[in-house]
Amino acid sequence: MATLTPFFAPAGGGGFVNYTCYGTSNTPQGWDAGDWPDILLNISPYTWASLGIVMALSLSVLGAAWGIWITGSTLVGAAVKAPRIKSKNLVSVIFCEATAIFGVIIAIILQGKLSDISVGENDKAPSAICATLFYSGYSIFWAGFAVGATNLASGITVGISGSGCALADAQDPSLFVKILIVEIFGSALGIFGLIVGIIMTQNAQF
Amino acid sequence: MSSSDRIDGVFATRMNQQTYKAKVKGAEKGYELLKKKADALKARFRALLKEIRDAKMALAEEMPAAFLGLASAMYLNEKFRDNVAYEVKDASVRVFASEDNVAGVRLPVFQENFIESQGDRFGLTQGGQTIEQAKKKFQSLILKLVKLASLQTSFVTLDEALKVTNRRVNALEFVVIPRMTATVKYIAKELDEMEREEFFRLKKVVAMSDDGPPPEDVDTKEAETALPGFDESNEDDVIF
Amino acid sequence: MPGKTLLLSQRPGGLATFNIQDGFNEALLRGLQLGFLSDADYRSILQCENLADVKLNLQETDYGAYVGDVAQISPSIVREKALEKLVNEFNLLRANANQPLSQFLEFIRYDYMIDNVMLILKATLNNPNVDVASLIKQTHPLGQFEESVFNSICAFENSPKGYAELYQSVLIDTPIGPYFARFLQEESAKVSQDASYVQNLLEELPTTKLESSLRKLYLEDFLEFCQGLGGDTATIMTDVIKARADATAINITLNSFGTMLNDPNLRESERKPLYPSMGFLYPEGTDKLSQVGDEMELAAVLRTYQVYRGIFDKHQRGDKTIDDAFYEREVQLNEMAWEGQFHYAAYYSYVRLKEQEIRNLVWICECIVQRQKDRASDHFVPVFSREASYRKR
Amino acid sequence: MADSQFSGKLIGVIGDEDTVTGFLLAGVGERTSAGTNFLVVKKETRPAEVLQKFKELTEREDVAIILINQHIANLIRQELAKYTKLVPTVLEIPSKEHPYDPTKDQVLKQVNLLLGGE
Repeated sequence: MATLTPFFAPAGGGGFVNYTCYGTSNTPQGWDAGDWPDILLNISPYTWASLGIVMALSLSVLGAAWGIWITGSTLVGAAVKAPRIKSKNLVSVIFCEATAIFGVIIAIILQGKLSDISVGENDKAPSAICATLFYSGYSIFWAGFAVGATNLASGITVGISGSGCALADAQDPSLFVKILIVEIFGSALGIFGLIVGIIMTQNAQF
Repeated sequence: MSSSDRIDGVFATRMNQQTYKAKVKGAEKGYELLKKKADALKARFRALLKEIRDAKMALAEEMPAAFLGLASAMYLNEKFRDNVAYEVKDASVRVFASEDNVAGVRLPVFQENFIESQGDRFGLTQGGQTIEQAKKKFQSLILKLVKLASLQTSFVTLDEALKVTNRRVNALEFVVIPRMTATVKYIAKELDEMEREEFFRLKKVVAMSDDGPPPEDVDTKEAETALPGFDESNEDDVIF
Repeated sequence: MPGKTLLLSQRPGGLATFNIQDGFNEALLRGLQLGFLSDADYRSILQCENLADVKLNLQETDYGAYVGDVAQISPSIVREKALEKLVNEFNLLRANANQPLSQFLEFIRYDYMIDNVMLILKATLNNPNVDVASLIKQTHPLGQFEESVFNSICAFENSPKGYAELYQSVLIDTPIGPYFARFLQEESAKVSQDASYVQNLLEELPTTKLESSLRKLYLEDFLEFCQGLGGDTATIMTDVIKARADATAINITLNSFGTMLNDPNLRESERKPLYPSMGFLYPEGTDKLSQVGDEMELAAVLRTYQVYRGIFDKHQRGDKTIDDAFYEREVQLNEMAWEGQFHYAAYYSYVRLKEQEIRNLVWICECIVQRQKDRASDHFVPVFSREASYRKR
Repeated sequence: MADSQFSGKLIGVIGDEDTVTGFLLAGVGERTSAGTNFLVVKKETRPAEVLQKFKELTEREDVAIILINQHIANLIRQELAKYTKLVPTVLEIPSKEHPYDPTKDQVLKQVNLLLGGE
């Protein structure tokens, strides 16, 4: 097993100085199958954090878009015979849209945590700095994933129930509010992710 | 009764007098018979009218039921209508025409004949029983219609026969018999006239030839010749 | 014909993916569902004294645009106009459909195409100089081919050569051609298949047998297709198609009483082949049905099937004819399709339920025309009725 | 025309679709190479066709009764009035969409007149 070299050079640059040493098996340090977990250690926390932000946004938007697709196509179709539903059922589309907004919010929040190294430049041991960075990177990554995944699920849920809502409203207007409540609960799923995501990254700081 | 009513061109002879008397008798007999026939026809006609009215009314009640039965069948199996129309081959309902005789008038009578067909049942996969019911309803309708057809033909025939008979009766009563009676009277009158002229001529001849034969002889002779010409029917024309 | 099993991407999809292809179309269909006559509509139509009133009432419903410009309605005009509406709606759905929904919709049409081809065959076989134009008018508009196909079916010569041409060039090109092909293949297993044989087959075969065989092949194919689609479509369509097959089998048995088909010698050889080879009764139920000789025996066979026992009880008590009971069951099953979303069964249901509604309307109109409104309740089955017996429970 | 199995004369039908269907269902229809003994009159059927069929039926030897819907009879009323033969008998029947109205029936009117008048 190859010896681990501290990858982090505390002083400036933020470079991963020796990542090049994990190249191929014919490098001087050598490489074997047991070294795979080291890849994770050698991925920059910035990468993790950025990936988290990307996932939070893209999965949320995917969820929202999917939901709007489901709701929207139904809404358009149902409005052919029952035009009165068209403005009322925009609520369903807005609920889907909210999912994307959650993603945008969390992405901005997470993005705010991302900056050049600022934590205790000289008053902390490099290992402590290293731990903080690891913590931040992973928490932002998983917070982003949590928010993205919940919002994806929420978006699809709101989309499906919104689609049902449009059809039900077309048949019987009194059903609209009842199904809207279902949609609100579906939308709440995304908020759970949002809240937990914020809490998860509360202490993250680069 | 004016003399123009009599038959023209009849010579007042004793022979004609006999002939026309017989003719009047015959006409009267014929009148009686025709009158009887007309009455018989009329009775039958009235019965027929009632029957037609009843049949029509029954038809009016039965047609909607039959059509509703058909509608039921259509409700259960829409396709069967086309099948019915296109699968027709041989008629299983036939009609025989026979004749009925009322007072010498022959009336056509139709008699239906149902042949039990062995073909496929309509609506095997759907609605078969209802279609069968509709079929029954229409068949009973056909019974009624065939009867009605007989009645209607009879109606037309009888109507015609009755009109002809009535015309004949009336002709006999108001034209033929009066004219013949008038002719008979005319002949009697003419014959009387001729008798008197003969008598008068005879008297003149007797008076001129010698101072005349006894008048009682002539009286008896006149009575002898005149008497056969007299009838109880024309006593008002007796001349003295 | 579609393959036996469909790729995942060819299936209609589930909750999350159905709408990608069919969301708009399904919503259109659900919108059209609004057009079904309500209980209140039926009540007001039933109160009419004449057809002019019926027309006024219909003008306030979804049929308004169709009966509005008709001066004087009659039951047949009501039927014609209502069918026209159904066909327009169906064509709207069909025009907006992608695969595999479009194939599903085509399958719905095949049913009527079989009717039409059978009608034309019957008409031309019995009556060589038939009037083509009037014949085409009688065909069901949902099962319409292009007119040229109709013309060539009617125009073929009444000779062996003509029949061969009819089969080879016309019938084989219609969407239901494969059913003809398969039927002829099955029938010609004994004799070599040449042109004159096709003619003999078409001429001598009782058209009922041809029709029931085609229908059987069609339903099997349709069922297979629906099961390939998977999901709710498969679940509901299986129930509906099987129930239809059962109804056919029971009806054939019941209606054969009193005909030649019930002859003990012919039951196995003539009657049994008419039964569809599917359904809840198939195979042991249809085996038993094929032995049945009268209503008592039929009742004994159906006693073991709860649903059909109920239906047959109604028939025996004289509450309803068996056909009415089956219609009611069909409506009930078809309404189930509307309880769920994201499947195709509702399209089939829509057509079937609309047909039922048309029948209802025509029947009520007939009763009004014949001034026998008290008989109106004999038949009709309101669709999506809140007062339906199966909903009240 | 005379078939030993099916003896007797035919009933001809000229009427709308439902009337004809009903009577055909009951079994009055016959189709031979010479033609049929029925005619379905639709909206687009011309009176000339009705008339032609009517003449054809009245000239046939094997037809005893001709049933014709009242509203269709009205189309060829003039010709119908000229028709004086006894057999085949022409019988006007009500149709489904034109229900029977006793007050409009010519024969019944006459009947009532004769019955009431005497």
